[in-house]
Amino acid sequence: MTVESTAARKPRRSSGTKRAAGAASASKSPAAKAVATAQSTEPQLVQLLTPEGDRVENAQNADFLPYVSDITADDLRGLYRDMVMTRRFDGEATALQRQGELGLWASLLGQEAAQIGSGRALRDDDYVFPTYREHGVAWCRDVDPTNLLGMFRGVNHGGWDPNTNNFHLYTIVIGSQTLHATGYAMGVAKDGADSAVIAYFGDGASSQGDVNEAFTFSAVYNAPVVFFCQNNQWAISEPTERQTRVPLYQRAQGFGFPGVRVDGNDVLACLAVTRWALERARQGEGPTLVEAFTYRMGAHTTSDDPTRYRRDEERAAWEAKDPILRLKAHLLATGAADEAFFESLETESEALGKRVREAVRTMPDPDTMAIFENIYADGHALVDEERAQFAAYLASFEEGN
Amino acid sequence: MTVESTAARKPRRSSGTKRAAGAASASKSPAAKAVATAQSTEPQLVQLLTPEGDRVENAQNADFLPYVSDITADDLRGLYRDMVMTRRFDGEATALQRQGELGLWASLLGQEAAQIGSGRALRDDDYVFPTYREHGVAWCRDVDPTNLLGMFRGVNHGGWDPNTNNFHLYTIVIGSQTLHATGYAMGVAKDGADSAVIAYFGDGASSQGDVNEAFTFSAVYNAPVVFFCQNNQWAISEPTERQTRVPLYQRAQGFGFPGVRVDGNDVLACLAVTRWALERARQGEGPTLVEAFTYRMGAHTTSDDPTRYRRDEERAAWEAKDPILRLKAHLLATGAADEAFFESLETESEALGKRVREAVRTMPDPDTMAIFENIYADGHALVDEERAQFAAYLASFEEGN
Amino acid sequence: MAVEKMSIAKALNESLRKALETDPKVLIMGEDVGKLGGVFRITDGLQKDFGEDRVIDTPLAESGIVGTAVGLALRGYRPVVEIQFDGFVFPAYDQIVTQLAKMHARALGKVKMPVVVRIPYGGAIGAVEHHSESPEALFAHVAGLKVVSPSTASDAYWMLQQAILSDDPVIFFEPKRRYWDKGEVDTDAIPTALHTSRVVREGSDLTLAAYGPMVKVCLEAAAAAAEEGKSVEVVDLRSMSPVDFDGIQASVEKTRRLVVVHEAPVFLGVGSEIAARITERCFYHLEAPVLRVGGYHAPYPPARLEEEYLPGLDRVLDAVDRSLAY
Amino acid sequence: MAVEKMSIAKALNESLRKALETDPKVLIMGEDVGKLGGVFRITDGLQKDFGEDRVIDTPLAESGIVGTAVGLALRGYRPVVEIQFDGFVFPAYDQIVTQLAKMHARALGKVKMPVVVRIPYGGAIGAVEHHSESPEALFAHVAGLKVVSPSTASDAYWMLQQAILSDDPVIFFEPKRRYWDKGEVDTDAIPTALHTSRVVREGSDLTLAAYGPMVKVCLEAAAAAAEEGKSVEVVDLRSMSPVDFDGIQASVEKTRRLVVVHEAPVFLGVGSEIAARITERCFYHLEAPVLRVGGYHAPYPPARLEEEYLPGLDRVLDAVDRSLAY
Ligand SMILES: Cc1ncc(C[n+]2csc(CCOP(=O)(O)OP(=O)(O)O)c2C)c(N)n1
Ligand SMILES: Cc1ncc(C[n+]2csc(CCOP(=O)(O)OP(=O)(O)O)c2C)c(N)n1
Ligand SMILES: [Mg+2]
Ligand SMILES: [Mg+2]
Repeated sequence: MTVESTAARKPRRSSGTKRAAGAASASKSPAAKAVATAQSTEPQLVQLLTPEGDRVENAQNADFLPYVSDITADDLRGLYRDMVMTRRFDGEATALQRQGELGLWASLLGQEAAQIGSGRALRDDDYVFPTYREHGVAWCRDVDPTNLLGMFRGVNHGGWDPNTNNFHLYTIVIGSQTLHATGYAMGVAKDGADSAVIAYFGDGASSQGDVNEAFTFSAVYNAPVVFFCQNNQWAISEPTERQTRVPLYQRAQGFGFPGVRVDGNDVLACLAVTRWALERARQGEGPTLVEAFTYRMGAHTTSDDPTRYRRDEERAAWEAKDPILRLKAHLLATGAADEAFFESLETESEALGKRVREAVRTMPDPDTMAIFENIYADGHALVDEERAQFAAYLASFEEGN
Repeated sequence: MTVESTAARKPRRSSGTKRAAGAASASKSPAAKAVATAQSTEPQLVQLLTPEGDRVENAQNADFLPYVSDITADDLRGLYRDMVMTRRFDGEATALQRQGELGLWASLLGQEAAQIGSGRALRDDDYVFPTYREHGVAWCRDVDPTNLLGMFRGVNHGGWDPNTNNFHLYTIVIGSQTLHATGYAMGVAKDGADSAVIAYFGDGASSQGDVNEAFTFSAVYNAPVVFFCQNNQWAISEPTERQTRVPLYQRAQGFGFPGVRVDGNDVLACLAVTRWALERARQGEGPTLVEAFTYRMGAHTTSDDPTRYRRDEERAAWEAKDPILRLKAHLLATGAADEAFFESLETESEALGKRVREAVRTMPDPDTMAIFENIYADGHALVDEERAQFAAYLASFEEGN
Repeated sequence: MAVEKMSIAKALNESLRKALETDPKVLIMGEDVGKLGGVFRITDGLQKDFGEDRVIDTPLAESGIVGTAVGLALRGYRPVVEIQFDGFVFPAYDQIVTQLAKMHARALGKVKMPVVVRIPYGGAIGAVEHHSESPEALFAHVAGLKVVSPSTASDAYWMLQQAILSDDPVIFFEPKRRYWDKGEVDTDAIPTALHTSRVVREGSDLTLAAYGPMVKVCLEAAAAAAEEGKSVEVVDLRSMSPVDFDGIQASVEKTRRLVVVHEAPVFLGVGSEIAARITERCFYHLEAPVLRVGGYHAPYPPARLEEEYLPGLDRVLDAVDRSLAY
Repeated sequence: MAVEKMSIAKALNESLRKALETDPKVLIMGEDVGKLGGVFRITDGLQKDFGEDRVIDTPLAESGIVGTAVGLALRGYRPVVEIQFDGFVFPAYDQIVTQLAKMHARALGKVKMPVVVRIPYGGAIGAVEHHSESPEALFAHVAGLKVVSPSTASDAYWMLQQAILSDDPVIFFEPKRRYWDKGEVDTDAIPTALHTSRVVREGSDLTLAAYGPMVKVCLEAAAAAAEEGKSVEVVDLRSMSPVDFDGIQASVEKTRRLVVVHEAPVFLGVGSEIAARITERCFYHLEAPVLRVGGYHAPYPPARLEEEYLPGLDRVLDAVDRSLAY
């Protein structure tokens, strides 16, 4: 377990000369003493597969191993397939944006293990509150990938019924969904159900008041919710140091529930840790924070230009930890998969790409009058009036006015 | 030091039968194990004076003792006087509310040590951001007590120039001022000054997004700010368990800075701990959270009726820890003060009461036209128009229309 | 019960009680709504009778209250949220505007948001800052929300029933200075539709339109005007989103003059929309421009100035005179 | 520099640069304003030239950004805050409305709040939800704030200069769809007062009043109307709080007809106040009711519908025709 005491690291930015000078005498104060002891402890990741694909057992992961003891070679191939299909879909969407078929795309490239590992830990009756980047989780929930594209194409703000797959709509306002997840989980508890709820959010989101209020509410009501933070090191152009000066998983302690940092590029570890956290929720132990330490391999979205703010070498270093290559190496080394498997996956993912491409290109534009639909469940006089006026206005053109 | 690792206590409220049953098997999960070890640790207060007035030295307070090693008998009498005068003023204000001279009063009864101890730790160039209850801190800042009454009488929203005594206006919207304090502290750091900033807030306020955002900003920018939380056990009718399931001072750890719980009814301990936290700020070590564990002896405000939600016995138990009686016992036991001192204080505090009473009764109502003043520093056409219209409207009566 | 005389506060309390009894999915949430019964005692006794699971004291965080209410609504609950005072709704404004108001549309109708946000609003109670504001326009401007305010005990009871039954989010503004005003409540009646205005006094020379706390002031003004021989009609709007423009129009087509009264600042207050739209609808009927009486473009003043700041009898009559002078 | 042709985006960038150069107390704060230069590159190059102490990448928390800006202002700084998109200002709404707007009044004038909140606003850029809204009415209703929006590069440069120099909080709405429109900027000119409207096209039959992104649409409409023999005057309001009613009145007294155009929803939009007040001021001059063209009472729709949702040439001309038909 990597639940630790305060580890206040040196601030990145020293402010003003007097202050910097003063810092030298810091060791005089009791806090400095207390902090100093923690300072050396760099947080350890829970990892079950090394970047080279080897299984590891150690003090950090021992507690979590039982949570994947049932995983068969078949399951591993399934996780691999999920990641490959997700990446293929994601790549297709990026391409479609370049071709002008989508207005925007937020790629999950590099975060497949975090999403598939956590997504596959869920039961059908669990409920998911995603951000705008959880395409891999959507895949695990059987949301048709083409449905995800509607909002990025601009035909809707969310194209699926959240209750069909217990997968809420993508939320764009950073952090809002963590409170929805907490409320939903409070409802689950009221119902006496043993389902769990999972809320996804990013390292940047951790700064929002809403996310911290979600921590408070879930702790106070002991709500069955897992906060799954994908720390992909960046919030658009801002590195995680702009959001926190200690590892994010430690935030949970101060709210009275455990936090754990997992290797977000290790699908098996993500599966194990999320299963553990979900079980805690089911057993009435309340919320858990999981920080999946991963990397946004691409741009923030297709509108972004990361060359302005980050170095190529950083990306290169993370390439060596690729979640898909890592599992592939493991599958090959253990003989759990053969070439035929990888080849069939190639074909299958190509077919997915083709299907998505075609679906997008034939996706109809919404009807103009949809502007006035679904604003209120019970109707609203002003909407009725404006709808009628607008229809008359449109008709005035058709009449050749 | 009471900076500790996670100590998730049993949730107060078990939700649903299934859940409660599940909790029995909790010890199977690794988190439960990790949490269990911490569970027994009840947080210790930093205390220098026992409720009986005896000085204590122990592991918890050893680090803080140097911060009051300079305190003379004269200083102790000064602290005592501050508390007595503050309580007298506060009692007078409560009485004035009952007599209809004030619309409302928020009494600090019971919190004198927290406020005087922290207030007297400040330097003149430090800056204070209070809530609506910091009458004792205002006293330390030499804000004329009668000035505090203006907003409660309804003649203004804040009757003093914040920059005269480096004491900001009272803030009513819970938690807002913690961000102002953080911003101010960022400015202090930019100026290269070695002043510090202190932000007061309550246990209830700890739940607000703003307060947690203040923790994030101050940590990220390493701002010289002390967050001084008076945990008086209640937020109107809600006990602290409605805000957190672990001791509040632990919140700080997750944001990467130290938190400490101090006996909020021990003026000496509050002085020592605040001095320490301020020194940290001055030396460029960034923010600190101080939780002063105290008790709201009275109602939330004069509008409140605590008999609806709390037991008399609770109040009675806290009476034994009275901050003023404790220091009086110490002064008497050590011979640091004699009867003459206490008698002269009686006279002095009576005079204060009288002065305040008279000041309130002669406090003029604001001029009606003040409605239109100070809305904009640079003026605003609409305000000018409305001011003129209103003046004409008033004049129409005078002309006998 | 059938017909009983009670205060607005009591009517609201009874209405909440009824809702809790009728539908197990109804929840009450807010700061101090439990043992204390809320600072205005609107939820008095409800936690005792329905338990902590249904009447929930929340942490002190308005965004969290509304945000978790959204989540509870997604799970099938019908939360009735209390915001302690008007000035403290703003920390929740983001959740209200970007989530609560838009979720139904975002989901193309596939989820509903039956959440009521109760807000005691308005001044004249001698309070400190942030406790006397009228922010209704800031909600009425936002599509996806419905905004209402009762002015009588009967409306308090019934409109709250209707708001809770509505599948849309309703911002329910309670005229706090009128909490202790009494009126008859018939709990067996068939209530007026939630978003319909009501003529509360008939007249022929001019229409006064108001809602919430100002209805009483307008009725008093109409009575005073009557003594001077002016026949003033008073319309209680009851709903600020949607506004019952048909109802106002019908009255104005008769009286040809309209004055809108609210505590909220005039500039971009609800009266501005009514003036604009009624002028459009009744351009050839109006003998005078629509006049507005309301708060000034100023922060709500300290209590000792609120009597001057708030629209009262004299200011309403002044506007009546000005309108009739056209 | 003196006179140079540049985009609105560049003019804003130059204006910020000038402010940073002139006054060491000016700070830039916001998400991604540093190395990235903001998602619209308005702060491009400023951190490089003025350092991380003056151009500050903040944590992702809008309330925190505005709340710390308030504190910095109390310390004597002049923060210029960037909100990344219109839809993301709401988490900061509480700090803006209850603190930033009211601090000067609360302190009886003893402190000042020279804070500028820059918000790229409006639609027509094909964006996803929350990136195309026009929430200006929600700020203009609030006393203590000033609200402005430029429509040209020259105004972008000068109005931002003036906003930064102002001792009051200014909500500075930038018409994001016009960021790349170019115009001449004379950095030695004597600028128009910040809250004054400007006649940008003279006409005699009808007045079109607009601000920000809609000024261009109105100019195009006026040109189209001219081809049909209708002489349309266009007034660029520039300021929504205060509104230059004198300027509009002068135009309307001449043309006797007014149409107000904005992207924001019509219901309780800035146009409602203008309609109400101009009708009051010009009751005997108006030949037709003030008409309004704007967004509908609906959440901003998905991008594929925004062309229909937004006021365009045809809808403006339709309103012109309807007004002239009276
Ligand atoms: C309240 C709010 N502010 C700003 C934005 C603009 N924005 C969109 S994504 C983003 C960065 C999010 O970073 P992080 O939480 O780390 O998630 P990631 O994109 O890395 O997955 C920002 C600032 C927003 N969507 N909502
Ligand atoms: C944002 C906001 N919500 C609600 C209130 C109403 N209110 C005033 S004081 C208070 C309780 C505050 O409790 P705490 O922070 O513990 O401070 P204390 O009053 O105990 O000193 C509440 C809910 C408020 N002032 N601001
Ligand atoms: Mg990120
Ligand atoms: Mg308290």
